[in-house]
Amino acid sequence: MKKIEAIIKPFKLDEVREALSAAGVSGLTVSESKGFGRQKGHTEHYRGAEYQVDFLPKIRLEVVVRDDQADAIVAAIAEAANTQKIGDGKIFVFEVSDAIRIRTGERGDAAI
Amino acid sequence: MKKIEAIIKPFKLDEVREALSAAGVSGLTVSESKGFGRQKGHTEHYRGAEYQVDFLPKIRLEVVVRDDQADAIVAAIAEAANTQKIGDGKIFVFEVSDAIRIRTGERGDAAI
Amino acid sequence: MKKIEAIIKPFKLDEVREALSAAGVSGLTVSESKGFGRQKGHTEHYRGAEYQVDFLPKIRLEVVVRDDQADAIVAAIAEAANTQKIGDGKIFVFEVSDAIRIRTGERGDAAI
Amino acid sequence: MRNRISTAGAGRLVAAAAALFAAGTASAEDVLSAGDTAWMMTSTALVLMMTLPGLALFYGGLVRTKNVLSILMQCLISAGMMGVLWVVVGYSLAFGDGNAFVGDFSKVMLNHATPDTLAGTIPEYVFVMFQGMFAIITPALMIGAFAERMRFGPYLAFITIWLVAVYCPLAHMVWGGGILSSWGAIDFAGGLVVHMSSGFSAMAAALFLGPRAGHGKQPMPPHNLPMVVIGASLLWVGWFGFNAGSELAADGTAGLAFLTTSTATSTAVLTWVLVEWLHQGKSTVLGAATAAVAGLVSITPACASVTPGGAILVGFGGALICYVFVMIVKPKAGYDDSLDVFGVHGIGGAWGALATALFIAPFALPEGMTQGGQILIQLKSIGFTALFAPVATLVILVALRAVFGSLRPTEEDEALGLDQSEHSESAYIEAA
Amino acid sequence: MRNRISTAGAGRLVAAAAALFAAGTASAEDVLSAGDTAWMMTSTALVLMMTLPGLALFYGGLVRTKNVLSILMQCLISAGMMGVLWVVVGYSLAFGDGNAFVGDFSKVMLNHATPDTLAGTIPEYVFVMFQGMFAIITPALMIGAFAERMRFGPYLAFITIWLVAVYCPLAHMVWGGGILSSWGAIDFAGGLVVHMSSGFSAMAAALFLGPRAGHGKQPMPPHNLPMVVIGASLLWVGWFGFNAGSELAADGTAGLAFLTTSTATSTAVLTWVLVEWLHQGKSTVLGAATAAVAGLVSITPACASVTPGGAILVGFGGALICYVFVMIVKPKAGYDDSLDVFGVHGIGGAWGALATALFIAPFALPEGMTQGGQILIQLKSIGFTALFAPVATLVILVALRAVFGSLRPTEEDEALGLDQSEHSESAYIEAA
Amino acid sequence: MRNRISTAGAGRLVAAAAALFAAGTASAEDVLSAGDTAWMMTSTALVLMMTLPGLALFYGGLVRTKNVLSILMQCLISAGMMGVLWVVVGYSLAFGDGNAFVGDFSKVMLNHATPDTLAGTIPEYVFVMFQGMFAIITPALMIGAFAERMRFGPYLAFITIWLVAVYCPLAHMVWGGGILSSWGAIDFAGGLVVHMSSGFSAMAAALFLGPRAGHGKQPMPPHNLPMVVIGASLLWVGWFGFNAGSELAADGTAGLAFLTTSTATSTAVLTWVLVEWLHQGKSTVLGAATAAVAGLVSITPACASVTPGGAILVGFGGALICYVFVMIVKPKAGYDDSLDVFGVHGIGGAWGALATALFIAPFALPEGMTQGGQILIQLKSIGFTALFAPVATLVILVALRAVFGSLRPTEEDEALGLDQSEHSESAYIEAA
Ligand SMILES: Nc1ncnc2c1ncn2[C@@H]1O[C@H](COP(=O)(O)OP(=O)(O)O)[C@@H](O)[C@H]1O
Ligand SMILES: Nc1ncnc2c1ncn2[C@@H]1O[C@H](COP(=O)(O)OP(=O)(O)O)[C@@H](O)[C@H]1O
Ligand SMILES: Nc1ncnc2c1ncn2[C@@H]1O[C@H](COP(=O)(O)OP(=O)(O)O)[C@@H](O)[C@H]1O
Repeated sequence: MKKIEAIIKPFKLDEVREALSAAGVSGLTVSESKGFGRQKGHTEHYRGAEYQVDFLPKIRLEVVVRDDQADAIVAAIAEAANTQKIGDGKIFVFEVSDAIRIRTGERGDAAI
Repeated sequence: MKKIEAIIKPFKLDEVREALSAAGVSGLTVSESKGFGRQKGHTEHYRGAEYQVDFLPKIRLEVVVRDDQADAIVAAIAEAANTQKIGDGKIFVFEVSDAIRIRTGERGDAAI
Repeated sequence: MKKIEAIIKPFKLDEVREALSAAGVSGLTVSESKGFGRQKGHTEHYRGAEYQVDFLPKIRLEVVVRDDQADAIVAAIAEAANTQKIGDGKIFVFEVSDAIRIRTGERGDAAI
Repeated sequence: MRNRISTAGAGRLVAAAAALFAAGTASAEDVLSAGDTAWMMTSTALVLMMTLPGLALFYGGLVRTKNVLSILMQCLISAGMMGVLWVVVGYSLAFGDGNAFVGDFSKVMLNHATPDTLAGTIPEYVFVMFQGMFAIITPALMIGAFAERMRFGPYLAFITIWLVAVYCPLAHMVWGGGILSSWGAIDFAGGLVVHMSSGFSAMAAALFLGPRAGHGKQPMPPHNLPMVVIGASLLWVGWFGFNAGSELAADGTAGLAFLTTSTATSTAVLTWVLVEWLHQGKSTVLGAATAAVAGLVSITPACASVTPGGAILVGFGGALICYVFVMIVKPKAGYDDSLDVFGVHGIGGAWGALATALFIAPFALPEGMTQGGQILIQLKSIGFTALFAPVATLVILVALRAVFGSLRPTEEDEALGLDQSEHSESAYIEAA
Repeated sequence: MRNRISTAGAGRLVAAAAALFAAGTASAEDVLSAGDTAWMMTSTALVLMMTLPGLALFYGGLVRTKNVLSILMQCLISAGMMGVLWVVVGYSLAFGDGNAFVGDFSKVMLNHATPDTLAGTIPEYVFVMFQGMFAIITPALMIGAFAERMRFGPYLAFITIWLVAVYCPLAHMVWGGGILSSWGAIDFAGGLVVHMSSGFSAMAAALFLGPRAGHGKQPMPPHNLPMVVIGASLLWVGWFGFNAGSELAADGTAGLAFLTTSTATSTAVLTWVLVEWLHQGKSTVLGAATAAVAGLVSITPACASVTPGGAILVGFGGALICYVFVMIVKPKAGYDDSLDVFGVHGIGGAWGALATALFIAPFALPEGMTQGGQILIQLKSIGFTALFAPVATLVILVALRAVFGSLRPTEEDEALGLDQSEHSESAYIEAA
Repeated sequence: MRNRISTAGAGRLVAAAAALFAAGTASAEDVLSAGDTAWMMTSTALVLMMTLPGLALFYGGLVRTKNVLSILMQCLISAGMMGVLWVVVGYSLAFGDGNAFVGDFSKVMLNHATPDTLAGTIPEYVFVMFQGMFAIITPALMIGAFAERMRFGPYLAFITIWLVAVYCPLAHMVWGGGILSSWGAIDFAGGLVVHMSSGFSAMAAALFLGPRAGHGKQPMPPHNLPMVVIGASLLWVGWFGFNAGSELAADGTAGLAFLTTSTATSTAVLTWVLVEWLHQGKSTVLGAATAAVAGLVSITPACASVTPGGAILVGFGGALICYVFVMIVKPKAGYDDSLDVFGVHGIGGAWGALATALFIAPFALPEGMTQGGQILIQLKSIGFTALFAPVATLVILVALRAVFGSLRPTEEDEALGLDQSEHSESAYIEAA
């Protein structure tokens, strides 16, 4: 199994989720995060104090898939999340040693 | 070392933490996340606009343990987080290449 | 490639980010999390009801780097985040199977 | 200055009743005072502000995130339902002639009145609305006791019946010329009618419904303390209308009621903060906010009967007694009066009704009455209210359970939170 | 009691105009009443509170997190710009003699007045400020229609011109002795001048600017419902000043207006909640808050013309009609009146203006007028306002587009949110 | 209309003092006016609303999440402690006969008064409370200067002593018939007594305590700007009571004060927004909210002495001067007046006190006084306050440091936040 982690722009979440459903993914987990990268932040003003905001809101999406799905899923995310603009984000792939479904105790591919 | 990542129902956090303490874990990290899966979301109404909420609140728990602890820890989480209801969540296990305790610089098993 | 995950004290984030920039990192992702460990929590009072807060706010920082950068980056984080006080946090290192830049489709070291 | 207290036996209530019954017959009183009317319209607006947004925020901040909307909704619908009900029939049941226990239907739909009808020196329409705002807040005060665990439908049915069966009779008995008024009970602004009635009824409801799932095991801290403080602050501000408005005029007695209200409340805040410091090692914002409400409740029946010095004693005692109930008795006893309606309104209201006589100023003692005599009257009235309100409440709840099955949401819905299960809404949404 | 309604043809407007025109000449009316003045200063403060913080919170809670500050800023600058403009020239254009359509420059900078100048029984300065608060809230009401998509500069230019070109003339026509007043239109507190004018203008602006990016595809739920409820509550409380204050005195008619205002609003809340329950299976907090505003709008023109029973009908009808517009017509039609300014203020205001005549009480019908006649006058006035306001608004917007290029932010800025793009600020910061 | 200003030398203060000293002796003034009393009770409630919740929210929103409760608590306990202290001894020290510098103990516990005692045309109890609300807000204004870094115990001791040693004497000197009043200083609603005294004392405290850890290195943006805007809005609304209430009557001068208050504030908002736009490229919500307070402060001493046109100049100047201090001088100078108490209240108050004479209307100039003469008096009074308040404050703080050791929390506690370290509470909890 592989875990695919994607850092994407928040407004792309719905599209990506739909793309993943279409690609056969039945579960995923997301969390709010902030990213620092090539994409420029902005400056905020508070009574003359300038405040540089380097971290931009991103969605961190995690999905564990069977080895044979991994490439297709990566491609699906890359396509759905793409806006051709700096800051679109990254996808990282990791090996998963094991997976367990808490409710049933199922393990491995059956659990995801 | 192994990293065990569990996606659980929020109200189960306290029980899981106690089970982990009992199992000899001395540290762990959690973050808020939202999960999409078999568990049904719900519909919200705002002045006639319907708004489908597919993502449900989940806690994402991470704990790094010695290889020999891993099975026991997975079992402890699986037991404590189980409600026999859809949406109880998943546990994923990963290999950890290295661990460092920032305060002391200790590495490996000593660091966790 | 390696993914370096660090759990640090929130007020150290700016210093760590600067240290990473200095060490040649051009992107990273952070999220808010709560940690349980040796560092003591505190007690809150609400109309006579005591409420033990065991989880303390931490920043969870993730950065993917080339294999040859990994040691230097780990050292940079460990130095910048260190306050010599309990609760400074941990650094964990993982193998990354692949990385993709969404905008360009670049893969591997080129993507990070 | 026209001092109503000294001339009017048991105070305002008789004055009000007299004014009403006299309406239509010409008398020296029967001239509209623009000044009194200005103050009474202001007071009426202030009393609405106590419920919306005051109480809604105070209670809303105290519950968990998943239930804040259910509280807001319960306050809103109290203003909706009670606001209509009062005009249609409630006012008539409370202030119609009737008998010793309840009014009649002579003022249904306010058909007896025109813009020219006076109640004392103000338009009766203004008096109706002022009293109407009391009828809105009193049922809403109970919300805190069964917060986070009562369905919306049963709640709405409950407060509707409660207004007619508990509040209107009690208001009639105390303020409408009924039995407690004939005993000589002093309840200037509603220690019995508003606070004891809601506090003791709320306790009955809390026991009847049972504790929240997880009560006593799981911490349930307030989700938003600044919201609690805004609420308590607006309650304080609005309470000037509640108490000084109960004089129905802008005169020296109103001035006294205004001053004692604020002084007792300040004293209660200071007392609670210091006591908590000594007792717990630190004083809390939640404590200070609770203390403000405890002080306000305590001075409510007494506000026109005590000197400034007396107000300090009322506030001091109110803070101490409520502190003990909220911080010590409740945790020990284990009942789930979730937001301390009983500990603050029930106990504080009873204390205030007693303190009215304990610290009564010479000018406020009705002619021919001794202080000891007044103390006995107050105790009798407290006892009556402490029995009548919760018993009637239990009867209503038993009947409602027969109709609705359960008054509570399912376990699952309670865990999900009432905002979702009852209203399909989320309070806070961090949109993309 | 002096009943202005029954003696003054089309009501307050004529009374106000008469009082103003008579200023300087001695008459029996020309004596300051401290009571009336007290009530009018209170009312004025209440009407400011409707905008700041009432409306700001109501609208601010309804938008997405990234745009809440832009709403607050638009409300603040309305108080800034309109507040100055009104004193400098607006008041003169509305209440100066002028012609049938607009006032003149005779009262520019209020140079005609001193602290001794009266308007009826109150200082003219107080009348100026009371009316000034109306001039602050009316443009701000429109914000909801083009929320989340208008740049700050064009907005500021828009409301500035709109006040002079739409609001002042309309206020003159209805309240300043102009043409609608001579028709005999009854608009006690601003159903035409405030609510229809802003509601219909807002609709024009919403159509002119086009929908928000993502409208209809992407959900845009309110980011903070408790904020919406605080806003609606403060609107309710403040509205007592708006409506009962429009009598310009603390008398029986003010008392009537006070009572009908609250009764209609309670009825609207109750109605909406029950209708939504039947129609959608659940009732929502957002529905109840919206209903309160719909009820308040509906009763505004009618508040001194109907009995308590009539108020119930006005509130009931207002809730029903606004419900249909907000919940059914708008989603079907597909226009993006983001926060339902048209559905609530435009429609509710028109309903109220009609209901004024439909449910008019005998004592409120001008002498020599039949109810049928009054209905026709009201319809004519509604029609006039429904045409004049949006057409004038469109002309202004076309001109502004010529000056500013686009009135909207770039697509990117709209996605980022106006708080960042227009003001470089974030509403909420969880600092380390 | 009775124009107090023109007949009463240095204005309200003398009128108030005269009224008080005359209490008990029969005179034409000695009749209660229900209208004046209605307005003054309303004003008193409004001034409490300025502190709770107004100022609490304004300051609370400006600090970081971890310190918001400490601000709310400091405001609450000011209402607690000052509220009691004022009735017990403060009022007597300010308004007792005494000497040129301070009152006496003749009115301790208000034992001299009954509900029948008048101060002018209102019950003295109402006057006591109105002034008491000033005594609550003035110390609370200082909180902003040492926000996020003063322990609760030392703070409570500080404001308690400060009230007795700084506020009461100054109030006596200016309003109680003391030395500044005999100079002829005009300070209608508290430019010297409230704003300069708190602003300059706050600056002394900020310097004495030193900057927050991380000041100048780490950004410390406001954690909740909507909260700041609600606070500023309620300050604006409440300020009508503060300023127009200072006339102690509902008359033409109150009307003038009401109008100038709002006009100056609107002007200040507009000015700041435009200046910030030119200077920074964008205007901010925080700027607009700050401007509102700056405008309100500036007009406070002048509100009954200028025409509407004069009010525009006062507001314009106040916005400009405060802008320069807040946006340019403070960042350059590097001191940590955390929430700009000095820049807004100290500077704005001094500007207002001067502007009172600069733009004085003919009808407001005391008989026999030239404008030049009045300017000199105002300058002398400004100088006196600017010295007296901060010096006395420093003496108090030095003494307190001797008692408490440090007035600040430990470094660790400051990093953790005062909510936890001082009160063991969290403002916001996202429960499961
Ligand atoms: N090396 C990295 N490790 C972890 N996250 C990264 C890394 N580089 C970029 N990111 C994440 O990806 C986001 C987008 O990166 P950025 O450099 O702004 O644009 P792009 O992906 O288009 O080159 C960042 O905001 C950050 O969250
Ligand atoms: N393949 C997956 N990858 C990552 N997270 C998943 C995956 N499948 C499920 N999850 C997480 O587990 C949670 C529970 O899954 P769900 O399908 O609802 O129930 P169950 O685990 O009982 O089958 C989801 O809400 C989601 O957060
Ligand atoms: N085994 C672990 N797995 C995951 N996170 C851990 C683990 N141990 C500690 N942490 C994280 O590191 C933080 C610091 O650990 P703690 O034991 O308090 O101090 P120290 O790192 O100085 O020993 C914890 O709050 C937690 O977030």
